[in-house]
Amino acid sequence: MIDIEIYKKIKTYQGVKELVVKDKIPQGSVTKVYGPSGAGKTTFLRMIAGLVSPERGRIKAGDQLWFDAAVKLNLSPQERRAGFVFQDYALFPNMTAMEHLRYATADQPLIERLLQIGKMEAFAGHKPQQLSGGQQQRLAILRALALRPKLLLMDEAFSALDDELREELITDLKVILKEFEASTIIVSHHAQETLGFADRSLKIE
Amino acid sequence: MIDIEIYKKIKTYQGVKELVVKDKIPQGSVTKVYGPSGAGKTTFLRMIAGLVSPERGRIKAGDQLWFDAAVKLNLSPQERRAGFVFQDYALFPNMTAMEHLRYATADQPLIERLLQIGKMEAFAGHKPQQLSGGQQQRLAILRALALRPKLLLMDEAFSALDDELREELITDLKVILKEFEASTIIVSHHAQETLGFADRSLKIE
Amino acid sequence: MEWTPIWLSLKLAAITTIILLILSIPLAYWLSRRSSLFKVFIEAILTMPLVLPPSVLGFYLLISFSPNGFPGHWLQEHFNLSLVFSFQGLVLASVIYSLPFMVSPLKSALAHLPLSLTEASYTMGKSKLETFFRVQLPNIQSSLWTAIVLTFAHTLGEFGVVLMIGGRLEGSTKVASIAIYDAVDNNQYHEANLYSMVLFAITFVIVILVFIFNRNAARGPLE
Amino acid sequence: MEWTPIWLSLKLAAITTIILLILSIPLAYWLSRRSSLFKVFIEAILTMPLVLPPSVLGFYLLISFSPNGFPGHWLQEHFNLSLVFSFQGLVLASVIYSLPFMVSPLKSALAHLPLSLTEASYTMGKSKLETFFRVQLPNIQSSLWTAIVLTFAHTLGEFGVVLMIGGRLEGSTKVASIAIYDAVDNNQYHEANLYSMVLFAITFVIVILVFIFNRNAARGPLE
Amino acid sequence: RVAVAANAQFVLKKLADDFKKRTGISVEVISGASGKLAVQIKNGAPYDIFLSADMDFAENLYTEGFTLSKPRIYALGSLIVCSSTGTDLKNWTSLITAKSPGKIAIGNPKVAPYGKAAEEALNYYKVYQQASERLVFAESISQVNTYVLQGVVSLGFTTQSLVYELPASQRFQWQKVNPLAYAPIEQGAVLLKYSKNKNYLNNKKFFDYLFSAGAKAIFRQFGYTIA
Ligand SMILES: Nc1ncnc2c1ncn2[C@@H]1O[C@H](COP(=O)(O)OP(=O)(O)OP(=O)(O)O)[C@@H](O)[C@H]1O
Ligand SMILES: Nc1ncnc2c1ncn2[C@@H]1O[C@H](COP(=O)(O)OP(=O)(O)OP(=O)(O)O)[C@@H](O)[C@H]1O
Ligand SMILES: [Mg+2]
Ligand SMILES: [Mg+2]
Repeated sequence: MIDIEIYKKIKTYQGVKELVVKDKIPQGSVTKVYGPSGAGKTTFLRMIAGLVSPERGRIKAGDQLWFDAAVKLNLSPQERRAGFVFQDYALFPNMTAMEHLRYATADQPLIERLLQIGKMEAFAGHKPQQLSGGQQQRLAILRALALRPKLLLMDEAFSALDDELREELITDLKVILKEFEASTIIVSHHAQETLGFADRSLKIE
Repeated sequence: MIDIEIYKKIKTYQGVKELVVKDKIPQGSVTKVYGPSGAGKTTFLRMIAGLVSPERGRIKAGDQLWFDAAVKLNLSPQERRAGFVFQDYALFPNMTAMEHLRYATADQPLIERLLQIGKMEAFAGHKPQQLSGGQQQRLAILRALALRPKLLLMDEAFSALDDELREELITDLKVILKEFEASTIIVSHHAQETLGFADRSLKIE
Repeated sequence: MEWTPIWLSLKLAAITTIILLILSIPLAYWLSRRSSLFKVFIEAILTMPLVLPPSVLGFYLLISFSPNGFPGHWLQEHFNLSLVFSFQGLVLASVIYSLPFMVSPLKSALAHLPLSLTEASYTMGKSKLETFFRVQLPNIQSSLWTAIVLTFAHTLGEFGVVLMIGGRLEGSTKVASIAIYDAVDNNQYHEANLYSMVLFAITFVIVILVFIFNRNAARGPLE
Repeated sequence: MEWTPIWLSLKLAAITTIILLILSIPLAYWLSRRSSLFKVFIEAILTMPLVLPPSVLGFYLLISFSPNGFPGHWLQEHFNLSLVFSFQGLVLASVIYSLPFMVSPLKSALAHLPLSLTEASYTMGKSKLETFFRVQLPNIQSSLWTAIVLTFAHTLGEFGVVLMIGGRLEGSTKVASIAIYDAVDNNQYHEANLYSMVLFAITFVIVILVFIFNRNAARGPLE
Repeated sequence: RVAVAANAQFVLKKLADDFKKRTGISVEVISGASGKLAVQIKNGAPYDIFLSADMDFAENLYTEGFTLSKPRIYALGSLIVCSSTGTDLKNWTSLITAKSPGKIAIGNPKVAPYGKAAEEALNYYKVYQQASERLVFAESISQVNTYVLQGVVSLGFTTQSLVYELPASQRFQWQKVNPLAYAPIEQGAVLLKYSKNKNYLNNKKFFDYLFSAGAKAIFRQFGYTIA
């Protein structure tokens, strides 16, 4: 279970507004996060991954404390090791798809399996700039999975996939996430996109 | 009307496959392009904009010939001036939202109107890296519109927008596109996304 | 200590840097575009003046531009321009010598820029020129300022080439680096230290200002 | 013509370049991270050796490392290391002199890299070190090679500092640039040309090979 | 404008002052290595008079037609051995044979006349062999001076005129090298063709002044001998 209570000021030209999120995420669940554009969904995921620090609050994953403003505790992203699928993918321009996965894990059978799930076998030797948008997005998902994360954070991770491909992918994802005993938080704009995947939801405004 | 007949080889590790597209796009229409990931949709838009050359075929916009392999004619992207919303936005890191629009046009009233359509007034002074995913995508759309294009090419242009925002945007888009007498080609994965916007469709595989 | 050499040095470095900017920007742009073997060749050639000891480079330049030589004679004849023992000559020599320090970093920075930025600008009907100055160049600002600072500093410190083709004519070719060199040669260590300090202080202030300016410019308005 | 000076020069340039790589990579990394005024200050300091004429820089090094001076005495005493009139001294001087040409371009290139790449690597549990060597450095390859080539060439051509603290000892400090310089001074233009040609040819081949290699490495497998 | 070999620049400044006092004509002194100055003159340097550190460069300019006159010897240089480390130099050859630590600086014999003379002297005393591994070769006589004065070397061979240029506070020991030990260091002066362009009379006047009794006195004062 992940226990979250965070406060973070977001500065914009509109002025400063405070982002407040409180939630308890059950072990193994898939939580859909939604809310208007610019509400702070990406910022929320970044705070959980340890890329941005909240001003106040605490984050506790299982019995491990990740962040607590009161005691100035703040684990690094490396220590949290959350699988993160970035909204802009953040793929490494110097690596082929295969190298991306090898960078994440040494487990070759897992790599083969992931390539198959993502239908990316034929593109293992391609670098990101030689991949189509949808292929890049799938690679970003596979890279995050290759870590065997206990917590998977997905930011608009299906936006470049067509309905058919997405549904097949979700079927496979569910199996593998169960295997990893991972909890998932997924930011999504489309109600339909996470149908049959998310089992709970969280609104951010 | 835009008359398209193009052939282009796409190289991948799978081998070479040929992308063939033939279509006549009526003046003022909105054409939805769909097909599996990696089929060549982005490549298709890039060929129309003049960023990539087909191997054979011709593209004729109105009575102006844009591309003809037979007579080795190939207008530059500048001469075609198609509004292009890139799948990865391709925003300029050095410019604020306002500067993006000013780069496209000197027409200040149009800029104000576009900022309003995109609900981006409050972010006019932000640079791309200070914008959320959805804000970046809206800016990319506004920048393309600011050119008053006769042809608008949109690559997954609504993927980071939530349903409500997208529908409002589409309503405004229809008005402004009619005003510009523009034809639109939009690549989209989600049937729902272009509902009420596209009036014809084209499949690429 | 006299101020003329210091002033001459700063003038030389500033003029050289400006000329190099004007030359290097198009050159770096051209080199950064799809590289052919021919361009690789040109790039290697540009690096070559560095390999020679400066005074030897100066020697070859002296021979080429001396009134005895053809190019020197021709320039003298038609433009009344002498490139040896004149300030213009120093500028030319410094430009040749510092060229790679300006061109190479700019070229690398341009090559690292994502292609989609220029493509976006082209579809907006912007010429290559406008795209270059309003999209590409502003996005490699930090590399640009670094190149400017290195070139400026390098030109200030140059003395081998300058000594050879400039001589040490008061007020036109006796720059600060030569004055310092002479002072050391004459055991006037106090004077050498003084010159060095002044040159250091002025350059330090310039460099710090450029870096701070660069740092602020790179930042967004909300940071 | 003798081959020893040429060989010495290549050795000096290679060793200097390698030491500079080892020094500059962490330094450039540190400077490229969120810049404080302190870092701006350090960066400006690094640029300063360029401003002095090389022979004057050599003079200051000479004073510091002369057996009378404290550092020189100490090194001599404890490590039996003399930095004047020795190959080691040339290496030290070249390292100081060429440092900015290595550090600055690397720093700019690192600063231009998108932050999200490192962030992605950190979330994957990769240390800063591993991220640097497997993500950041490979993505600024072109700048890295450019910096290497410039440093190498610049060290080959250096003679002012070397002349001051080297002392022209056959086989240890009489490098090619000094040999060429002496030949010119001695009216042996033929010999000077010969040396220049050989140095040119060797460097040209090295530079071309590096550039071609760099060009191929930057390309994807499908291009 | 007078281009002068680095070793004689100090004395030349004195001469210029004296000349100005006598005639009111001012002289611009440009110093450098003789070889470099000669190359510059051949390639159009705007110098009127050239005072070389030896005869060769002056002769060479004369044979190639850059001068108005045959070179004339304006002074003979004297070689000294010197140090700033406090050693007694009375018996300097034994310092070399004793293989004490520390380097010995001489000018590069290939280009610097005083370097050549130093080499000759070492051979004359048959200590070159022992000295050779301690020798460092300086670019010019000024660099030898720098090495000596900064104490980087324990011995150096240089021009006697250095003695008269130093401030009193400088710690310095020196000893004349027997003039028989090396070929005389003849220093030649030429009036250059360029001098015809402007103020020829003044140029000529200064050139003649160099060989006058007054100038000779000043040369002597700075440790030169006059033939
Ligand atoms: N620079 C390149 N080098 C090699 N192959 C490329 C390159 N760019 C694209 N491809 C390949 O061309 C094919 C078509 O790519 P394109 O981007 O047009 O697909 P798409 O239909 O837009 O897909 P998506 O819906 O995933 O964005 C893909 O298989 C891709 O791997
Ligand atoms: N570096 C930054 N500097 C200033 N403001 C920023 C920065 N990054 C984000 N913001 C602002 O913070 C707010 C929240 O951004 P965030 O990316 O979390 O939104 P989001 O909910 O993910 O939106 P979207 O659905 O559009 O991706 C936005 O209004 C954005 O303008
Ligand atoms: Mg977001
Ligand atoms: Mg696409």
